[in-house]
Amino acid sequence: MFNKVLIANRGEIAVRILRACRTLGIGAVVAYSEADRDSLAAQIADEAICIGPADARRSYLCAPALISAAMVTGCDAIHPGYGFLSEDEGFADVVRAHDLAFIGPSAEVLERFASKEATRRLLAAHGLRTVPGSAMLRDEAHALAEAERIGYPVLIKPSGGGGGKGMRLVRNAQELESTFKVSRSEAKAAFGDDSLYLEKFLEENRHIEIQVAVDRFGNAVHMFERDCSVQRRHQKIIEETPTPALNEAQRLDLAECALKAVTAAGYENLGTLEFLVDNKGDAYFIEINCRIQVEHAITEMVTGIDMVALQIKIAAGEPLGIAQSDIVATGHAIEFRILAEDPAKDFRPQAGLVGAYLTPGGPGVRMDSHLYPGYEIPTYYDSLLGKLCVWAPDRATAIARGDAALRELLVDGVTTNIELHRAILANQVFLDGKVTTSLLDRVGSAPFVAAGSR
Amino acid sequence: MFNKVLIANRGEIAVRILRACRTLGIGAVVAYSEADRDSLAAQIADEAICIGPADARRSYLCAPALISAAMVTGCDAIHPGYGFLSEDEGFADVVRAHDLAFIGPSAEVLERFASKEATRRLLAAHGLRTVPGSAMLRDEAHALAEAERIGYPVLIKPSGGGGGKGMRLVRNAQELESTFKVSRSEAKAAFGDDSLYLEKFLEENRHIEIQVAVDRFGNAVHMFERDCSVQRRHQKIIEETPTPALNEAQRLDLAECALKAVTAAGYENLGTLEFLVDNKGDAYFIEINCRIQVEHAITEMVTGIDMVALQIKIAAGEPLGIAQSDIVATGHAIEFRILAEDPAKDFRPQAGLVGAYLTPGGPGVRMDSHLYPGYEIPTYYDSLLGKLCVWAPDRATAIARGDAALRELLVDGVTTNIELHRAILANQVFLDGKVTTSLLDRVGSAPFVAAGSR
Amino acid sequence: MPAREQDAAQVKRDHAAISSLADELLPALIAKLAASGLGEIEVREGGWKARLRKPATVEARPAAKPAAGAQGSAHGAVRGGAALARAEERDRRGASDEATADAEPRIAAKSPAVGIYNPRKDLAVGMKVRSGDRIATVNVLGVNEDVVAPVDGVIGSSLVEAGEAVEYGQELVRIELPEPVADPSATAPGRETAGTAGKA
Amino acid sequence: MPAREQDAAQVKRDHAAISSLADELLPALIAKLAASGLGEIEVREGGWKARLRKPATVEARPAAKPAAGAQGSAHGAVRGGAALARAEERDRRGASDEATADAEPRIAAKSPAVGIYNPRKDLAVGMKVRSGDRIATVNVLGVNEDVVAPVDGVIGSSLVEAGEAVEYGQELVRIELPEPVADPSATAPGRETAGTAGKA
Repeated sequence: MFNKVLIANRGEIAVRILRACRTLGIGAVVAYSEADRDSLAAQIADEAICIGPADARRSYLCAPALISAAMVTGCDAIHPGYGFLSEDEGFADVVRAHDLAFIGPSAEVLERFASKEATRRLLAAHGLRTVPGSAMLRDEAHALAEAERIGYPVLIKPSGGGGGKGMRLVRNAQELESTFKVSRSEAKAAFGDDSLYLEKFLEENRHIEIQVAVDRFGNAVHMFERDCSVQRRHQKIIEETPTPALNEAQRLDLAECALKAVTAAGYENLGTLEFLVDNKGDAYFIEINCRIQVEHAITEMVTGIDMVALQIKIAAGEPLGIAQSDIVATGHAIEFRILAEDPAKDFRPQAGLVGAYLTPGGPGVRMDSHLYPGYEIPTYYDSLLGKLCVWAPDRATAIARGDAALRELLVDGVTTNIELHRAILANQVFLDGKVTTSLLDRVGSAPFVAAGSR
Repeated sequence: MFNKVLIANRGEIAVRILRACRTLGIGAVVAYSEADRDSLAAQIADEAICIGPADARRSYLCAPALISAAMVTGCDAIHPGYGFLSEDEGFADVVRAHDLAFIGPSAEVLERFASKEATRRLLAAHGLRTVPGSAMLRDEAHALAEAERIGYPVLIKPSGGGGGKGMRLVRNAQELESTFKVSRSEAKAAFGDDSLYLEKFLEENRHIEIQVAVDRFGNAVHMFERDCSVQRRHQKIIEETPTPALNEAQRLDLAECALKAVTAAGYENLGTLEFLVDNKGDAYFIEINCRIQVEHAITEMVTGIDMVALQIKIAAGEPLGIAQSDIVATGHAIEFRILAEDPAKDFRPQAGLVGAYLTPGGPGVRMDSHLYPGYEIPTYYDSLLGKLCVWAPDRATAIARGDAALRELLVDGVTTNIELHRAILANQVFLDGKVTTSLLDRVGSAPFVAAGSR
Repeated sequence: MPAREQDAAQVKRDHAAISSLADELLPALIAKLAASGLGEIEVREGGWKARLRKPATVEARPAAKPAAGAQGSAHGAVRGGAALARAEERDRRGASDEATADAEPRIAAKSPAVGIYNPRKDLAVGMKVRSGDRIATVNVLGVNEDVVAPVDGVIGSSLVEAGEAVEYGQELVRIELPEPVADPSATAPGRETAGTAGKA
Repeated sequence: MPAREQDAAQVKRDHAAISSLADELLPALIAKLAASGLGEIEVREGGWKARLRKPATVEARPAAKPAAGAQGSAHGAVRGGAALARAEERDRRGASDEATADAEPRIAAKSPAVGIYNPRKDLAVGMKVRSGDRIATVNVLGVNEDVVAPVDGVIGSSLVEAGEAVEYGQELVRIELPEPVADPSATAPGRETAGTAGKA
């Protein structure tokens, strides 16, 4: 096991990794930018080190700063969290070159799964159904020809993007023509890579993902699925497990196929395979996330497995220590992403000084957050304030418990989406378990906001 | 199911009952004394009503005030929580006389189990081993004769007391003579009843209790045991489940015997049978608690059952809805009672204005509390500030997680026993699972306090 | 970590710190907050802190729930800290008074229990009462508990209707102090309750 | 529930409230806190609040962790609120200064990166430097990043040893401003570091 881990991230996940290290009895150093000097992780850590200015490119995205911080504090491993450098094979490689462990897949594994398009081909070869898509697009003419072959509507997707970033929907050739160049230059600016591909757009789909864990010895398990269909502009806002969209046989079949394919393709460490599931229950693989995910907590609630601790153990070269038959998912869990954004004003990100702050308690309630009263939310990073997760023996009780917990959650000083969550919970489509990924964008948030302010 | 419940209690349990009502979708009214006007329960409730002055005898112990409050707010049930009137058969009776439901056993059941001495005889008749004890003591001569028969050391116990209150240990006839009168007048003053009895004092015992639930239709289940051996002057401070003192067969045997006996004796609603277990693993029944207990949360963590919701359902006349075979205890849970008392100053109760207050999060962590920043702790009631509970797949991980959570828990402005908990967690006797009920009193808290301030 | 006892020297230092705080820091603090548009500013001098805070949106809300059965807004005291919320509660009550009463302390007969309010049949605005006079009862499960006038004075406006549910300590009937000057137009400031305004 | 925009009338009311707060309430508040032995008092006037708080036991602790590898005490900013904790941090730094520097702004060359500190071989207390002069480097994975003097001045005491690990933004070497008066005894207030005190 490691001696000491550098936590190369911020916000709630930095606190989460710190908790995992403490439970494992290993040291931890929180690396923070100047804007995060007063962050909860930096405050409660035994050790914390300032790695650079607020600008992430010079702090959380700066490999030399992070590696130097790990070395001067005597760390032997770096946990990258999610986002930032968590899936960067170059970073993983240079970490290893400095005799440090990267807590995640090896550089080779990250490289193999770095291109979405190549990953789709690789996993298709191992038996997963994929969304009909194009090769990398050479030019506009090629794009038009490929779109014709696949059939509209199609999504233009940057190869370097992730989490829905930079995607554009086009419904016909005219839209494709007017969008292609913009998409290319946006991709270049956002990801430093202007490669684009097309993917058939499955309307009324659900987003379902399978959690897997694979150790160095080839032991591999899945931890069932998460349904992340409640999205706004391809950003997840509510996740739940199990999915209400599939029956028991479909769920297990999807999980087993995903695990088999990804293991055969040589994956290692924690990973998540994302699928779009159509209204017939057919699942199309879309991408893999080679890191811990925001929504890992609901899987922890139903399985009882500390996934961050497991990830650290795998990276330290330990065997999984659990077999598939040991993993039982019990009950139903829902995560609500608490975001500093104003649903009434087009979800504009909000800043502010946190005033009164009080988290809910009671059975089956978990709040992972980096907030505290008096905390000033920096404007440099994302709008995630925390994750309220609830568990109950069944979905209806989980929803009731979630609503009760959301009512208790108090975050003064900054506008949040707490009331939007309550409105979604009260919506019949959600209660029926029939939310699709486009629902919020199609309906707009206005009805929910209006309902929420009742 | 009920329409609206009056919460006739305060502190963390009032908040807990409110959460259960919300999850069940039923209304709730928090009844509060003048001293609790700013309490969390009164603040976050949809409805709250002042029932009397700070003095509990004129508020939380005042049956007419509570019943009147229930009636004027349109409640159809009263939840008494723990302590106060929760096991008072007279209160249960008058509640029913006003066409309200008492959330707990019926007045008849409470009356049958009201006398500890009679309960011991009743359950002994149904097969439970009991601690050798006396009949009700007529006078000092009778006490001396009975003590001689049972064998010293003996405990003098008031029949009306509970939770260890008013008990005295005497090791020989001289001590008994010098203590008898005092005990009698203390019992009279504290419980309005000067009946005393003797019980053999089992040295180096463990305190283990069995949780049961029985509905009106005779359906009965147990929810395994809790080990409450970490005590100070007969007050529990740490509880855990499962007990490290018994093996699987012993645990199940005790739970099944307890359930069988108490069901045969006509018990109904939630209840807890308390046992002393000697170093041979033999369990002696000592008393039954006819109410929800402070430490119910750890049973909730291992079984996934919302016990307060279950209690409300049973009182509403619904069937249990779960069979014994549905109840599986998974993993290990520990509760730490966070108390406003100073371990370095003979555990003197502490008052104060809560300053910074921040609760831990992450997997398997639950904090039930009525604190908030700016809350002024009233001096009229008990010193319980909250309950930090942790769950993990195994005891060692639960201990590590508990320590990490205790480190994160921040309660400024009032002296607490948080560091004492950490010191106990680090103690080898606790790590070995060998704490007996007398350990803290015998060793004294000084070594723990000293260790805690390292 | 027992809190250290405050010794005499510490008290002296505290006093000195307070003086310097008042003279030097507070004016600057106030000027800064007025200019900044911020909600709260805090400055510090030798371990002391002074904080100035603007009203938050929660200001107007009651800290405690209204009586029996009414809906209140959540988190009142939790948002502001209990002591603060109590001050807000006082203000809120003050604001609902008639303008003429602003300078005077508010006096009211309060409920001795949770129950149903029943005023004396002859209770009327302007009626003279002595401290301890029974002016109403609260029915608690069939038992009438007396509502008494807390001071000598004149019955003012009723704050609840006959037959309404009231909670313990709830203000029921205002008691006006007798006017020092015998100006007839000033004797009964509260007129909204029907009844014969007897002359004090 | 969008925050309401502050209009001109509101600003005016705020200013009036502040004036009244300063004149009437704060002196009373201060007197009360000094007499009471309480940790914190807050009073309120027309929606504004003034709060006076005594030092808590956490006061002396640093808000942020010391550099690389050192143990800090938990919850600094969390206890006091971040803005407050920053003020405490500044005070803490100030308190470690020499008494002579109290009235002056503190100036230091800071670390441009996380790494190992290496001063220039010829760096010595009293050495004259110009803004932008390289006075040391921080070695980041083999790459030396320059530590430059932020102002024209004179090298003061070193705050870290050669070869020590430093974090981003850490103060490394104090820079004293040239004395306006040529009093030789006052040029180099920091003498604890070995080296030849060159004359400014």
